[in-house]
Amino acid sequence: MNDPLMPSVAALAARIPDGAKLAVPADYSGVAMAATRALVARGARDLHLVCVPVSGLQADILIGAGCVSTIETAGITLGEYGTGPRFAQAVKAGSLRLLDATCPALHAGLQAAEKGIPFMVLRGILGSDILARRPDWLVIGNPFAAEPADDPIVALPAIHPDVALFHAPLADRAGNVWIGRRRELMTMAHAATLTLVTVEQVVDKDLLADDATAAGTIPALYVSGVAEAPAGAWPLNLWDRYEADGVTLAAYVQAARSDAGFADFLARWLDGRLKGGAVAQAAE
Amino acid sequence: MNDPLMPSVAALAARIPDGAKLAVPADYSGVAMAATRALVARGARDLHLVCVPVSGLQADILIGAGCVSTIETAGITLGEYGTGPRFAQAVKAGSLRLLDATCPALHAGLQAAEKGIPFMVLRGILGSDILARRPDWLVIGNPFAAEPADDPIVALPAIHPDVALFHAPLADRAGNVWIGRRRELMTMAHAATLTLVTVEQVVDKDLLADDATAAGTIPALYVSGVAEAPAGAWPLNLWDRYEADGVTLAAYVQAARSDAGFADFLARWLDGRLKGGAVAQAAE
Amino acid sequence: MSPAAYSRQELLIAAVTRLLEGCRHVAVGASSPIPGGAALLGRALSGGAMRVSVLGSTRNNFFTNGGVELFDCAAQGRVDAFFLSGGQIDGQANINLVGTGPYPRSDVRWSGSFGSAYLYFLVPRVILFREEHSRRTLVEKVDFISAPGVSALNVWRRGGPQALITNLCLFAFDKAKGCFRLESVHPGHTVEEVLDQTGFTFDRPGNVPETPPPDAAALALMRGAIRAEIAETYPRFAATAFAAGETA
Amino acid sequence: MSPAAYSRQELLIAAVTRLLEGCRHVAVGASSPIPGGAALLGRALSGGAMRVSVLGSTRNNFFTNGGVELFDCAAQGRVDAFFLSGGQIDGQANINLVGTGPYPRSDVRWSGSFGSAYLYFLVPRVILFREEHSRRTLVEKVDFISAPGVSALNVWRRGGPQALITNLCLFAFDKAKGCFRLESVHPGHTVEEVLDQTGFTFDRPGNVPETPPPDAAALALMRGAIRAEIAETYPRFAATAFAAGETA
Repeated sequence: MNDPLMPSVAALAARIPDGAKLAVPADYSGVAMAATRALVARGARDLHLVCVPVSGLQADILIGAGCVSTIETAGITLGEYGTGPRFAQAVKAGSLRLLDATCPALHAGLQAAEKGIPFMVLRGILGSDILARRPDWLVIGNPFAAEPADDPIVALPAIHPDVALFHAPLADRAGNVWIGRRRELMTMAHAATLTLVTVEQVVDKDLLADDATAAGTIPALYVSGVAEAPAGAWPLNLWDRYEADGVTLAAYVQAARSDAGFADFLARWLDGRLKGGAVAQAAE
Repeated sequence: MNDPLMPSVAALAARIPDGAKLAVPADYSGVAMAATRALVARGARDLHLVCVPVSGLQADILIGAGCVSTIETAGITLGEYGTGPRFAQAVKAGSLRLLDATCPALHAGLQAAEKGIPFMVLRGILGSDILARRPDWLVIGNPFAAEPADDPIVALPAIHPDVALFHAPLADRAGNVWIGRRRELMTMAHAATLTLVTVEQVVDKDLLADDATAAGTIPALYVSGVAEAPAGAWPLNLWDRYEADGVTLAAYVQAARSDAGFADFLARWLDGRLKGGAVAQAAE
Repeated sequence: MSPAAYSRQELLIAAVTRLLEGCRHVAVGASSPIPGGAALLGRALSGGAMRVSVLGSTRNNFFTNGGVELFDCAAQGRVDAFFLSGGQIDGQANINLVGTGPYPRSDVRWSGSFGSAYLYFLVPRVILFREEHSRRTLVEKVDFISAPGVSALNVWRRGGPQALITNLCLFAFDKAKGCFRLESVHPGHTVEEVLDQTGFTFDRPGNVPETPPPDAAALALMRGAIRAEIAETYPRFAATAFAAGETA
Repeated sequence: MSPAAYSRQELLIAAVTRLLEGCRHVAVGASSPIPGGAALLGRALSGGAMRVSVLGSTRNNFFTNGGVELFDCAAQGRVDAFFLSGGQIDGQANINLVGTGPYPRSDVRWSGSFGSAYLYFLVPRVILFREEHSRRTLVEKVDFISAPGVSALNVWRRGGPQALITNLCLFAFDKAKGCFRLESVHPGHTVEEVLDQTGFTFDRPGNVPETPPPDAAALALMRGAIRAEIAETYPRFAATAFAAGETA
């Protein structure tokens, strides 16, 4: 990485091309909402969203804003607020290609990409309509069974995201990114061609120099760009660093029930009128 | 785990039954040498050693002491001193069942056990005599290829160790074990039925309570027993915590060239006459 | 103790806790306060021998290998019990977390299947939990099988449905017959009400017992330590679900 | 500069460094001071654009996912060059790290195959490095194939042997023909010596050039920053391999 510190979140998001297969983490795992705003602002189109393994606000907004053509996920949930309203609306309208999955299958597909293997098998899943609706998933005989044909097992193809995008607390100036125990972010970075990260803060120390931070750090080798974005997950939480902004989330769910309400929310979010609590203030 | 703090290293080692499939890490990754001494002292027999992915001093001593009947490894090396002398002697004598492997195949076998799947595929390996000598490894057609039969790929069965044994710097009183970036130790613990760990020190704080240490910690759920063993890797190094004892290693290699020399080394090691430098002193 | 001496949630928590007896490790998914409370109560009653992972909790979640760890852990045989729910659940214990009507353009779309299609096979005791007991939720045949209740004999399957608990009753699942059996009806409800509100057929004994109420020890624990613990993840639930103070 | 103005190791390091030109990431295995030195020199010459992982080093090893990461990293296409050696290397670039004589009861048993059977397929530029150039090491046919030099056309293979460097000369490997071609002979040695000491047949041009000596810039770097860096992993090598001070 030649220039890990991009001049802006917008410049970082600009590196996600239309049509990209874009991997994003679950709402609890560090979502790059500031970069998502930049994606919507620039009018990104035709994204294939890979949720690792589910998404919520981020996917729902991207879908509502017309940025997504395909979604591969084990679920779209706004927690206690239920299914994403724009997602449900798009499903009903038939405007979204659905690749319904189950959580471990998404992890296994990314792990297969991480290992450079064409597929990984998993137990379970057989007899589910998820499998019935995924012609890209195969059922093979377990070659190690006495009678392979009599021991069917699901084979999941590797998932190779063009881009992985997430938000983390820290990066250093070399581009190493600290993700603590949110290990799926490391798998995403290993699996993706390009990994773009927003962080609360870029620090001067070398995150790899200390055994303690190194254990939870993605080496810069896998990181294509880092942008500083304080409160970059707002209105979602960043692990236990800061809480989700419940007022804004509730307002979103209420607004997103209708096209007009969503459009209004989007406009206010994009032009900065929408502001959260203390955390979001810090971002201004 | 009901009693993570075993009364002694010997009691910990006593939980490794004769005939066990025993997974051990490479010399650089935290080897439980004090526990190995206890294994030899009690006259363990018929071990199936799974090296993750190679071994050195530990395997060579266990082989020389007659504890090992099968060895599954990508290599036995004493670093600049070359192949383990007792290993080479046993190979020549035909007294050891050899399962020669390649590093990533051992990792993949353990990862398959970690994921509870019967096998994992890997590229490469085809055309190697390693594969030719491993009837337990299969070559299958990649089911995702246009013509599976025309895209052969190696399928490696899961490796399920009965016991994983290693040495780490820290554990807490709940049995959580800090392994930093030595992630293969976590895979071993996930894959094994029983995980036995010696540590430099048992600390009072909760290693999972802090995000920083949690990222490099194996949760107690996977840990069957912990024994405190200061300088427990001696005469090997423990990462960058302490250096290997080059004098003792050189003496070992010299002694182990002959049966008599090895027997003498073993006797002195077992009865405590053999002592290392400052680190080993600390262990007394 | 009078019938009003415990809340509906306390009854359910106590009933679920009984289903967890002997488990070494119980995992609880997101948005599951009653299962979470039951697991924490089971742990307290076990004297700490039972481990509990509550997803979404920091204090009661000891995983350190990312989102995949729960699934790997289950595959390793280290998770004894888990909870699933469904927008629809049918008489063969198939669950539907995807939506109603024809797929993919569901009339009502729910969040999605999450880990159900996997954990239903891997975890020995899966407890189905659905408070709403109606012909809308308990149907003859689900519109979409997120995870099947039963499998062909040659399909590798370690786990599956053990029981289904609702606001009205507790069903046990008979794996051999592939159908539910009414186990007990909660105090204040009747077998007729259950028959009337259930969209699938089920077995029942001639005499259906009443679901036992929580005993004093369980109530004391729930209203003390458990309420405090569960407040970390579900503050609103903790504030309203427990009948404060009436422990005996 | 006189022929004695650089050491044998410096010549080899410079020659290997030329093979690494344009690499973004070079990984170096254990017990490889000359390849390690070459990678570090390559990095210095690239102005830092080339990443180097030295296994066994703390400072020059940025992996954080355990022992599997090098292999996964290679499988992802993120390792451009790697070094392998062999107790025996044959004319088809098969390497033997296991032993001589019949397997499994080898007459002489070496350490084992390590990652060779994998990395030889996955890393685009694999450089074979074996200082001893003799009919004992460079054989017609290895006794055990730890990793094959060439594969059938239908075998997925991204990488393979690029070159073989010894104390006498540099061979390039012709993948299409499946054999080595003599590229250059080191100063002070002859083609006849190479022919005499090599157990396999190889192609050679009518006029075999001499391996170019290290230039002044490379020597200055080697004797300064590189020597200091390599001393972390190979202190003994660092103390003896470099012709101190004679940089021009």
